[in-house]
Amino acid sequence: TDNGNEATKETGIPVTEETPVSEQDPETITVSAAASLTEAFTDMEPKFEAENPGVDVNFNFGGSGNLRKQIEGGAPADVFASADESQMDILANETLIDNSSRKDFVKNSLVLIIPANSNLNITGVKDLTDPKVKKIGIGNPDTVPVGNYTRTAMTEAGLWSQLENKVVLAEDVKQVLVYVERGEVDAGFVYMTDAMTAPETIKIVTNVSVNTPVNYPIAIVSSSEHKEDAQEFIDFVAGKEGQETLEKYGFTVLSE
Amino acid sequence: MTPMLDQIWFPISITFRIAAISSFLVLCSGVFLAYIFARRDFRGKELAELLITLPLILPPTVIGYFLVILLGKNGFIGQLIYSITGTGIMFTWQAGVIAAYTVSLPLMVRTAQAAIEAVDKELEYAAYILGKSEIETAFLITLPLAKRGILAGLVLSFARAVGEFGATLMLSGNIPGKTNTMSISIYSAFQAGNNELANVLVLVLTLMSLISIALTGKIASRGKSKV
Amino acid sequence: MTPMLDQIWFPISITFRIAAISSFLVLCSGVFLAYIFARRDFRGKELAELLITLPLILPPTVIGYFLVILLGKNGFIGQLIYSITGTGIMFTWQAGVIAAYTVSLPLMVRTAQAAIEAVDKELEYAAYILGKSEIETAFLITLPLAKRGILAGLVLSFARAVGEFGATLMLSGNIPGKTNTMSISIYSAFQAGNNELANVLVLVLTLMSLISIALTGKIASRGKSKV
Amino acid sequence: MSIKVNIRKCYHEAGSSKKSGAKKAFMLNVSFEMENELIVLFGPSGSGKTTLFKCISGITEPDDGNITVDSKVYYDKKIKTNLPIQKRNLGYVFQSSTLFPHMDVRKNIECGLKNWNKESREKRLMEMLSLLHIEELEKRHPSQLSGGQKQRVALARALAPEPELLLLDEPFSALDKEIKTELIEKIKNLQHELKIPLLFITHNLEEVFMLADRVLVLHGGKVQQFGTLDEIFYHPKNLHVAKLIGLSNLFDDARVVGHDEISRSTILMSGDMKIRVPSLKLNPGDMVSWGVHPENITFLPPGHEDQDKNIYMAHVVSIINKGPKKKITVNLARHHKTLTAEVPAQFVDSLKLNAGDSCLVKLEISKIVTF
Amino acid sequence: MSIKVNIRKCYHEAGSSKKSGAKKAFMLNVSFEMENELIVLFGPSGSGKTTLFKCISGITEPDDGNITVDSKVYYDKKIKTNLPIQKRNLGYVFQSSTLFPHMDVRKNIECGLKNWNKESREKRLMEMLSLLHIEELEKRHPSQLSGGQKQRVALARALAPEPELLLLDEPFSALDKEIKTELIEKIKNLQHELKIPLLFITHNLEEVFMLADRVLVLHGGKVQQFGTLDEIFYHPKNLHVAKLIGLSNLFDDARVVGHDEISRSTILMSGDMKIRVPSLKLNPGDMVSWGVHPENITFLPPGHEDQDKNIYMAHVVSIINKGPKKKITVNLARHHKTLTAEVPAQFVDSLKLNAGDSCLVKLEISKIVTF
Ligand SMILES: Nc1ncnc2c1ncn2[C@@H]1O[C@H](COP(=O)(O)OP(=O)(O)OP(=O)(O)O)[C@@H](O)[C@H]1O
Ligand SMILES: Nc1ncnc2c1ncn2[C@@H]1O[C@H](COP(=O)(O)OP(=O)(O)OP(=O)(O)O)[C@@H](O)[C@H]1O
Ligand SMILES: [Mg+2]
Ligand SMILES: [Mg+2]
Repeated sequence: TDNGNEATKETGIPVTEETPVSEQDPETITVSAAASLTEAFTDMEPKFEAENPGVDVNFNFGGSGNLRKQIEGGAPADVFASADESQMDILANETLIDNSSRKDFVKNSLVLIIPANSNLNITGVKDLTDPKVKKIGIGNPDTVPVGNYTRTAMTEAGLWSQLENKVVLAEDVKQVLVYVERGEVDAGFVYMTDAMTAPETIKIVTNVSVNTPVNYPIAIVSSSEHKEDAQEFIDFVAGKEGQETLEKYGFTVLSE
Repeated sequence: MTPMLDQIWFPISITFRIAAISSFLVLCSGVFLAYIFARRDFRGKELAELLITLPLILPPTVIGYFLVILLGKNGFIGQLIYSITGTGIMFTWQAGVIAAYTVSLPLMVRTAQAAIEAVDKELEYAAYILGKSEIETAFLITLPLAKRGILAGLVLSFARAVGEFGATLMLSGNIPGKTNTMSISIYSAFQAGNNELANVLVLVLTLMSLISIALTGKIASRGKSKV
Repeated sequence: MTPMLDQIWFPISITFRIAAISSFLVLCSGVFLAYIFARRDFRGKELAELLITLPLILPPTVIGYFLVILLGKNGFIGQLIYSITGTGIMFTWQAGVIAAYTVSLPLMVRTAQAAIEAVDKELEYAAYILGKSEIETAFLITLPLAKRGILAGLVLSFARAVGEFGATLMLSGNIPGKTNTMSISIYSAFQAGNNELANVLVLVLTLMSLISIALTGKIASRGKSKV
Repeated sequence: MSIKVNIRKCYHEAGSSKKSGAKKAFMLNVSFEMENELIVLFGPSGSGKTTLFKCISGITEPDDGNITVDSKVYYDKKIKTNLPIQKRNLGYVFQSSTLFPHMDVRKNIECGLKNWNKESREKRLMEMLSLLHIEELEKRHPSQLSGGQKQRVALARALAPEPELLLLDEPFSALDKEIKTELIEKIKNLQHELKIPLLFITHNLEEVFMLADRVLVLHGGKVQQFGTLDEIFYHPKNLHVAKLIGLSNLFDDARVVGHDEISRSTILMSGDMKIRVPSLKLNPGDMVSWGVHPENITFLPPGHEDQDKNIYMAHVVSIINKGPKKKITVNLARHHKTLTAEVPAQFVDSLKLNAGDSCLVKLEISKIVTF
Repeated sequence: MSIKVNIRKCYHEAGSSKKSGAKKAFMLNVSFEMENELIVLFGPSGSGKTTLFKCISGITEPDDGNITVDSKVYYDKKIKTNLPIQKRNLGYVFQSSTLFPHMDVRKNIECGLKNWNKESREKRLMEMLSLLHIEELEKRHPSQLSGGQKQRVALARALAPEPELLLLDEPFSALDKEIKTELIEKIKNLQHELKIPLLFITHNLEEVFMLADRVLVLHGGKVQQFGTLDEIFYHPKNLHVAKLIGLSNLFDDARVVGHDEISRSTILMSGDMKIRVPSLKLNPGDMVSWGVHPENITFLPPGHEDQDKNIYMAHVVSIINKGPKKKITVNLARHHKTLTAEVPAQFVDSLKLNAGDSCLVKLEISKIVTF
């Protein structure tokens, strides 16, 4: 590849023992992944690279929407791991992903959280209708996947119309988390994975069931020049080691 | 009003209300600070100058986070506000003013300070000799002569306040019909893939901002040519 | 290096590289534009002045998006770049420079313009009479006398470049070890709930920025007292 | 080199919009020619001297007319030429010495020497520093200089590049007499050596005397007179000029009554005072103004009035010491006229004149100025 | 009112750091007292006149000493007092007229009148405008004024609030003679009427003559002499003062040879030239400098030299016209001395002197200045 040529030209010395076992310099693949995957994927990186000596993974973390827009704009990503089916759907429609490679690889769960020191007696979603509950933090259903799931869940539970005027919309999950942590809202909806990052300041009240599961899809980007390596990565994530790591960070592993 | 108009009108009015109030506050306090920095020497002045610049350096969300900690229900100042008013300031448009103020203050201070430092001290002495106190002199001589710089600072602050997004979002949330500024609305529409709305909003925001900036410039530069 | 140190060191170096390069570019082009705006009259000048201010008004993400459209592989300029270099510019730290440049340019232009306008024209005439061309005069007289304003603009631009986040995230992505600036790292750490790391990063960023701003000020204001 | 100037420039009153027939604040309308000589521009405050300099230098564009220096067209309305300032290659000392505040004295002076090689630049700098006695100020910034020092640096800066044309706008106004006298000498020599046209603005009559080859008298934006020192001093064309040259004993009430061919004089009646003046080409009955410089009034010991010799009885009203001179105000009581004389102190002492005394006053015919 | 000034102020050379024993650039060390009178500060460029004004006005803080105006302590190092500028209630015209560029003439002048009621403010403004002949400039901004007009506005601004003390730093340097003469009269009257102390800086001897009650001569930051006009002019204390007052015929080679009790004169030998001067309290053999003002040299028709009457043979070297005066340079050939005289033109004419002629030159004993 270009990189390889350049490197040899510059150094002019043959590959030394310290370089990876493969005779060539590693291929670099870029994985655009939802921000909520940051820690899990970062954790996986050395393991994957150890297993695939010819591949060097770069991650690009961000909101799924932003990542999608980047890919639309021609960003050189090889793999897209979204926290949201709809973003993946959009790319699929535009044939910007390799549809055959698309698969759901992990699941998240929606939870209701309250401040750790809350003195409101909230034990379930129904309690949110209590007039003492003044503000509820949720992600913006139009822009944030978790918000969308929240609205769906609440609508399914027949509560949405009663809660609608209590909600404070946040543009990302962290914002909901901060609001709850600081007691600015009486309750909030976040992913389990997010809730697990603040164990001391919030209390997880309950898992909220959603009919449409919170699936994380992954796929190869159509314009990728390293499709094989990209597939390797997807396989790794969906494989045993990948799934274990994901589980460690609060994700729900897809049952086969 | 059609829903579309409504979606545009409210964010506009709240945005310009926030920007106007915050710019006014920035003008008053920023020029004051700039004057002090330009004309006084005190221990820790350099540090103070630098700290004022901080909100530019940190990502707005982080500033928003700090503001939440400070102004939220359990925050140091927030508690105070709560104990006085009985309601918090979070999730109100006033919180948006605070956010906008915080991020645009450094623009005014730095710009105005440079302009004030460039004012010829002899002219100030001339005013002192005519019996003018330092405050009178500042208003009569120094600030009018630093007008261009202050005006530039005002334009920058206003624009920044209009464009403020990260900190505002943290502090005032996005409560449609209550706190959704243009920036937040644009962001939302943009994220939701509602490109049509996003584009309209961008256009309207741009036009309105340009008009208000141009007007400010016109008003403030009357008689400029004579100086 | 411990992982923590590594997590800090790379963002720092990339952030300051981006901020330094972008500030340098802003300095060159911003001062040039400011000079033109201050000393020339042409049709549409007011509009141009206002358009330069635009990046302040729009949410950075939106600017980032426009930049992606412009600079991405399929974008107008992006295609050009691609056809020349064979690689795109997105997801590189160079894209971060572009993003930082875009958002901090207005700060320099406005501030420097005000300072240049305040320079006594008689002094420029005096230089012309000594045979200096307009360019020589600008470098010898006008810009040195507008130094305070330009310096203020530079500090603001630098700080803004360091703090730039929204547009950068869009354009150069958040690729650990490749494009994750301090702002992005802080944001990521913050998002990931890694408060410890976020706090350390904020602290380091603040300190380093303050030091570099203070240094810039010191260097540029040598001999200031004599003016 | 020769310079031809023929321009008009109008300033409008502030606040009056141009459309609605702006009120004219000031109108410069000047036309003159000069060679390689030293012309002093002389005129009251606000008469347009600085404006003329600004037009010649290119800082201000005239409304109409043309300016030519040798064959170089500086400005010509007709052919729409306005030569850039830089190309005019002139030296200009502004009325308020506009030194570059951020440069020390050396840098200020070197500013016009960029095309010189290092050695000759250094040499020239040293020449200038010593010419103007500012050697010790080389490293100072303008804010650290006194008013007169600033003026000398400005002069050094203007002279250093050896310009083709020099415009000096009151360059000595803040200098003490000793250094001024020396510099005047030097400037005069310089102009001779370089053979360049030099225009010099001053309000100081002494400077006019010492410097001028010719004097251009401006008043209200118009050239009142353009001539040699003698012409200006003994044949002022009108009241404006007369006043400007300090002719303080001025009377406009004289009528020609006859001519005296023998003494080549004309006889006037100024009120009821008979006075002889140098021969005039006027007819009896014509009105004329006359005046006499305070220095040209002499005092005689008491005796008889002799109006045919311009000798008049007078009462001393006051005697004021003016250093080596005394200013004596006398009343020609019989003619209701007051004259002011300036006389070297020792004359007054030797005549033992005191306020209240009577005396004779003589107005030398040849020194009487008419216009 | 009485003013006591006794201060020291040092400027250090730029670049020399204070720690490592900064090089002194200039040291002002002045001490004097004055009453309600008009004192002219006179001294060469860079002698510290402006610095003294800045210290009195409070713009610059002296290093040491004290300044008291009446019982008001402006500054006292010992009791650590430095009265704020505003409380000093003085009028100050800066050397470079610092008008407020963003205000028109009216606003500039009104600036010091804020405590006046509207009516009297309006009246005062009109008074000032007409006093200085700037009525028509009321609405102009400083950038639209000529140099002399600016100066007058600055003067109007300083006078308007009726200050208790006036500091005028070359306020007339850009004015023409006519208006200057008028304003000098006005300023002098004003000072009499208001009975305030007035300090006036000028380089112009004429202004000194017309204005000064007393003259404070500064040189190199030190008071050289402080006295009346006559004292300064006929009894300069040293060479600096002598030069400043324009005493251009200066000789430092004289030795006392004796005294003449009858004519109350002292006899000197200046080189081989014998000269009588007003009686001196010196012993034979003492060295003394002498000089004579150019105006105090008289010319006699050819005849015999009489050194006992200070009459000497001379050759005319040159005669230069200076308007109503002539500048005659003569050579006392036998004594290797050159003298310069300034004589009203008609004297020269009546003597029919020409360059190259021989003549007699008389130096009136009483007008010879020694020091
Ligand atoms: N920009 C302007 N607008 C209106 N009037 C002006 C402007 N500039 C100058 N003038 C007027 O033009 C006249 C001539 O000004 P100029 O500066 O040429 O006078 P000057 O002869 O140099 O006087 P001085 O001896 O006082 O310096 C003055 O009456 C002045 O008020
Ligand atoms: N800031 C300064 N640093 C160093 N030297 C200074 C400073 N200001 C003034 N001086 C020097 O002090 C001396 C006195 O200056 P001052 O302005 O009092 O002179 P002046 O008597 O008013 O002269 P002029 O008649 O030329 O205005 C000058 O030699 C000047 O160079
Ligand atoms: Mg002038
Ligand atoms: Mg001075």
